[in-house]
Amino acid sequence: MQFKAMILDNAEVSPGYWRMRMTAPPEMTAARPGQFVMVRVNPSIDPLIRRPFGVFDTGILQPAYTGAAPQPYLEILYRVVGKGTAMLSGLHETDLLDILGPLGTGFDNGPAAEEKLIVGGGVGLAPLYLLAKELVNDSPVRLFAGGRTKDDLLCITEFERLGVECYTATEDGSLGEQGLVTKVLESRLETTSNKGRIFACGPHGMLKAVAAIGTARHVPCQVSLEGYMACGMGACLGCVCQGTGHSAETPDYRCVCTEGPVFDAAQLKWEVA
Amino acid sequence: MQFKAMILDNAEVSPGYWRMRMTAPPEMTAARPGQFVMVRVNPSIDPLIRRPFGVFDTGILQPAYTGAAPQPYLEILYRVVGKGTAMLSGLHETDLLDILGPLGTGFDNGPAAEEKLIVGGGVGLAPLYLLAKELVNDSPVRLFAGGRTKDDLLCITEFERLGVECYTATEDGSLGEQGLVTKVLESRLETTSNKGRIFACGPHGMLKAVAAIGTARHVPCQVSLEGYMACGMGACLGCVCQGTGHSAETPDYRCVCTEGPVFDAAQLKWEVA
Amino acid sequence: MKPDMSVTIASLTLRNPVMTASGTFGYGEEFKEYVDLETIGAFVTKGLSLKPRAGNPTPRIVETPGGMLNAIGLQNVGIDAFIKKKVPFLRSVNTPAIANFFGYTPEEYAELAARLDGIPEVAALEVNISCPNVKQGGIVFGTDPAAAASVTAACRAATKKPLIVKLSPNVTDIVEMARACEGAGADALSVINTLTGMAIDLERRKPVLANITGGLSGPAIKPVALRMVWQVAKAVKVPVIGIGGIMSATDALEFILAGATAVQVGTASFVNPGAAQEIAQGMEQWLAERGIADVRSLIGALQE
Amino acid sequence: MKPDMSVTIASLTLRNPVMTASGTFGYGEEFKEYVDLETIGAFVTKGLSLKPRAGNPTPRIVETPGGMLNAIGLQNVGIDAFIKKKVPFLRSVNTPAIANFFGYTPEEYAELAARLDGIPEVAALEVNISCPNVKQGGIVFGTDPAAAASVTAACRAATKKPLIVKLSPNVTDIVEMARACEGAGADALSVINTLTGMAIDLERRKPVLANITGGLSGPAIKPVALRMVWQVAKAVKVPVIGIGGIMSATDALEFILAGATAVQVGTASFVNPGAAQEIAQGMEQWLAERGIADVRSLIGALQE
Ligand SMILES: Cc1cc2nc3c(=O)[nH]c(=O)nc-3n(C[C@H](O)[C@H](O)[C@H](O)COP(=O)(O)OP(=O)(O)OC[C@H]3O[C@@H](n4cnc5c(N)ncnc54)[C@H](O)[C@@H]3O)c2cc1C
Ligand SMILES: Cc1cc2nc3c(=O)[nH]c(=O)nc-3n(C[C@H](O)[C@H](O)[C@H](O)COP(=O)(O)OP(=O)(O)OC[C@H]3O[C@@H](n4cnc5c(N)ncnc54)[C@H](O)[C@@H]3O)c2cc1C
Ligand SMILES: Cc1cc2nc3c(=O)[nH]c(=O)nc-3n(C[C@H](O)[C@H](O)[C@H](O)COP(=O)(O)O)c2cc1C
Ligand SMILES: Cc1cc2nc3c(=O)[nH]c(=O)nc-3n(C[C@H](O)[C@H](O)[C@H](O)COP(=O)(O)O)c2cc1C
Ligand code: FES
Ligand code: FES
Repeated sequence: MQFKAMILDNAEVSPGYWRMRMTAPPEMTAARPGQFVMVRVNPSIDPLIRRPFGVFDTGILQPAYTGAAPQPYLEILYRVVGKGTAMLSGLHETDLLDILGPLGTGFDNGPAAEEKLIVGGGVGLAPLYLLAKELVNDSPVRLFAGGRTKDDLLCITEFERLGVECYTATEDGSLGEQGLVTKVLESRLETTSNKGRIFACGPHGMLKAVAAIGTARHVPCQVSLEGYMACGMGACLGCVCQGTGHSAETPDYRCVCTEGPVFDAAQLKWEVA
Repeated sequence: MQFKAMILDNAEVSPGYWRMRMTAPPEMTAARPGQFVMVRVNPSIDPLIRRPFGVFDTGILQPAYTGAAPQPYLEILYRVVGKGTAMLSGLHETDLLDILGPLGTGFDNGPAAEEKLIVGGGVGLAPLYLLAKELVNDSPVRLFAGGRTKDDLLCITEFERLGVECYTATEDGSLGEQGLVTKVLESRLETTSNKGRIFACGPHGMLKAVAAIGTARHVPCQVSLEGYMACGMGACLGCVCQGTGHSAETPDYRCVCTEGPVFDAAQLKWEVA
Repeated sequence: MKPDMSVTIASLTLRNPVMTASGTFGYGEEFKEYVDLETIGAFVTKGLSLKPRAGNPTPRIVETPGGMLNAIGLQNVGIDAFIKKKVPFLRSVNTPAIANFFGYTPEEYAELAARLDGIPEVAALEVNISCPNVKQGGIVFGTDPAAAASVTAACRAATKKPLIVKLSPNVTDIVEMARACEGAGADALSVINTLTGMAIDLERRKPVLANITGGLSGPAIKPVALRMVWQVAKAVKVPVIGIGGIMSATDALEFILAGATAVQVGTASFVNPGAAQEIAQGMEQWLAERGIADVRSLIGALQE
Repeated sequence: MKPDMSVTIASLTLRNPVMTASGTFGYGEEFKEYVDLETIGAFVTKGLSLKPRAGNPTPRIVETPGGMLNAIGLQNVGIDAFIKKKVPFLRSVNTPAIANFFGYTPEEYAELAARLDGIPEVAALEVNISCPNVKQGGIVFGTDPAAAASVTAACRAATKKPLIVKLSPNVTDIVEMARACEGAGADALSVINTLTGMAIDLERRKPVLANITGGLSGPAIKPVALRMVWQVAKAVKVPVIGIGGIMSATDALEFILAGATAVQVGTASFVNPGAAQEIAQGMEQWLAERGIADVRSLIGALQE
């Protein structure tokens, strides 16, 4: 689906991290957790290529007292890392954006009443909030949020409000456990004798470590990957990652945009960077 | 001079024509009528090249009662014709622009108490307002404003407030005389037996006709030219026009940006388009 | 009055001059939500090879000022899977599908041409000659007139379908390349493929693309493409298909004025997936507004 | 710690690697309000010819996506007026001035080189070979290795000053051109001049530029320039000066990593007249922040 979204709100939620709410067609509220949108930052040719962002949240605004119609909305949570995200952060209420989505596959929630372990690194939390919102309906959910410093731990309050139990870790020890969040995840798995199902999004190194934990402990594990995307619909072949069986002779490239971004960690080749 | 200007006001004054006021350093108020500025429409590479605009007005805002410091300002009057001007028209109060100027030569006012004949076609009026403001101090000033329709006659009220006597002509007869403004100019010169001094800015065809009138009637005539400008400072040689003596063997190209944009009409070669 | 938008490339008549460019529109099906294929003239498949190809390691794409570099490495499903998995879709669409393909020897090219010739759903063949010739020390077919002619001739002998040769812009003299391919039997020429470029990640001190260099496409290359189309169209008799940075109906019409009979829309489909359809409709509207009855009257109508 | 930013081009030592590109900085004086010339490494004059040249009719310039086309037609004051009117300014500045020049026969090139050799204020010579050879049916010197070598050799014989040859990117094999010029005695190579392109005014059905085609410059060409600098720097021993779309210190440093010893800033000076100075200062700051002592350690430091 392609649509013009009007920005309703665009605010810095932590230094360098922004949360943007915009109008969306009703279909957007059916987006699966893990899906993403491709945003055309502005109508000029700079930047030219769309930028992909996970669906952070969707919903329907019910304006009280005003009599206005209910307004479906889409939210993204983004980090300013370069030109496109810097321009996004400069946009105001009522500005328009051109959006494609929801795109890609979503997470597979797994059975009810199972312990759900959500692992997010920095802005990797973005697609995990909508997931948590769904999972809390039928399962106990735990969030393992990691970052370099406390500024990289985002929207913990929002997760807590859902009833998610939150564990935090920072590399500099400025919030939560000092060290990597994977350590915290492992100690939880230790306590529960490897119960549950892992859902992870974050830097590649973190995903690799999480996938290794999943394999070692036989815990089913899904990861949401990134890839450099030009089209978001399986046409440019820019975003591919390697499946388990990949080799030069027997290529097994997967499109992150259409076969992912969510993959079963066991089906990916993790040796590569 | 290069400076960052903050937009104070940006409003459509007639369909497709906009007037923008922005902050400027105090030096800007010394700009000569006829000089221009090069505007970087935005910091991206689209559009890449600066856009030239005449100085419409300058002044100093004296905030009443607030105790704020006096604020020098610059005004431009522009027509939306393409990408750059469309983007300009989308800018808001408090947005910033990168400006070079004042650039180029200004008009030569001529002696006091002489009849001044200002001829403007459409947005060609832009650099003539500041001129009229100066000229009314010591001379009787008449404005001959032409356009295709009444929408192309700009800021006539402003000129009248200066005490300028305004003559208007439109090709479709929707305001003032029907036909070309040069006809109105000629009948004035007829009445006064070719007294005065002409200052003109507008489409090339109009300038050519005005220059011919000046030559035929021995009335001194200055014109403000356009040229495709990349640098505005005599370096790219993109903006040149041909001087009277120009030929392939004896080139006589003049830089519109540094030797103009105001030229004595008698020193230009008018045969070319 | 509805303008007549149809144009002819050899024996192929298109309802309008707008095609999608190889490698930017998948195998046609990927964009069906955004483009009604029956609103465009034709679509071109991702480049096909005899064997499936893995393509290059990632990163394969990076944005550059006003454009993008790609080094996909011609990843494709191979001719067998194409026939099995993609051709059924082509059959379902009432729009000509053009198969883009490449090889590493003239023989490979000929074999592919022969196999594609046998597929009724393939309306025409587009030969990508921007590939290294493995038999001749890797020199790219598309930068040597004799090599380009030999590939063209080999394909010509193997197919009766319209044969389009797609030229590389990375040459001193595009006209010489065009004439060589025309002389060897090309029915039409696609001008241009991507310009070779490079991007560097300063902090990591590494090329951004795993392949080091890649092909530059998008609006940035439009002036070069327009110039080459103009040069080639003046020099050859066969129709020219204009490609390079076309983002709008205006861009497309400029290529037509420069001498192109049809155009291909590439990178624009990434920026705006409905681009090809919007361009086709925009062109028709532009003609209608000006009372121009026939798009063919604009081909090469540039007044110099 | 202040990084050492100096680099050497033949016998010429520059305080830093940033020069301005020919045709985009006048004769140096035009930008004095915006650039303190003593903050940059060198500046290059507008291309000079024996006789003054009128240049092309207008329009001579048009913006394109991420770039611009120019067809100034090498308008310049000629060598005599240069000596009389421009050289006095060069004398007043403590920054090397490099004279860019061109001719229409190797003999004309040699004569100009000899005259420039006699001007003490000219620190080095940059030969623009992107000109038609009037003696050989207008084939451009810069697209034929033998012609390029002959011009280079003719200039070499006429001057002892550092001789820089500026290469055209409109070739199949830039390395072949670079080797030809190096072999004929060039002390350094400037890479690249503009790519030939074209723009069309759809409504008027005419080329925008009076000259029909023009040279494409600006950010749009950066990926092509970077690729060519990388190719040339690996193939030759003489220093390479990187040119093409440099807008920022980051861009400039990317060219250095690709193998350039110095860079030239062209179109950027139009967009931002202080660009050259800001780029020189930005590069120094970048090195300082990373504790890199010497810019020369970055030349060709790309890890492939
Ligand atoms: C499926 C997916 C979901 C994502 N979700 C989020 C999210 O919810 N929040 C968030 O902050 N970030 C997310 N990202 C990353 C985000 O897309 C990039 O940070 C953003 O595109 C950077 O744009 P820029 O112009 O600011 O940076 P640039 O200066 O253009 O580049 C900086 C870096 O960003 C990455 N990048 C740039 N363009 C793209 C592109 N088209 N595709 C992929 N990566 C690119 C590259 O690694 C590049 O080196 C996601 C990426 C993917 C692939
Ligand atoms: C000295 C001078 C003073 C001017 N003063 C005014 C003024 O006060 N008000 C006003 O409305 N217009 C003025 N113009 C014209 C104005 O510069 C153009 O209308 C504007 O640049 C168009 O930009 P665009 O991006 O909207 O149009 P584009 O879509 O880029 O182009 C439309 C047309 O505008 C002209 N143009 C575009 N860029 C330039 C450029 N860099 N230099 C010159 N012409 C260009 C070309 O003719 C082009 O065909 C002046 C021009 C000059 C040379
Ligand atoms: C991601 C990508 C993949 C491409 N793959 C092919 C291909 O397989 N075969 C081919 O002939 N051209 C290929 N091209 C080149 C395009 O078909 C087209 O010639 C080029 O992109 C210029 O057009 P544009 O500027 O409109 O994109 C590819 C281009 C891109 C961007
Ligand atoms: C308006 C203009 C005039 C130029 N004139 C010359 C010239 O006289 N001699 C020359 O060798 N190069 C000339 N060039 C080319 C530039 O020096 C430079 O090689 C080219 O613009 C690429 O760099 P850029 O992208 O930074 O502009 C000119 C470029 C422009 C834009
Ligand atoms: S982003 Fe184009 S194929 Fe995935
Ligand atoms: S605008 Fe560059 S010389 Fe006049």
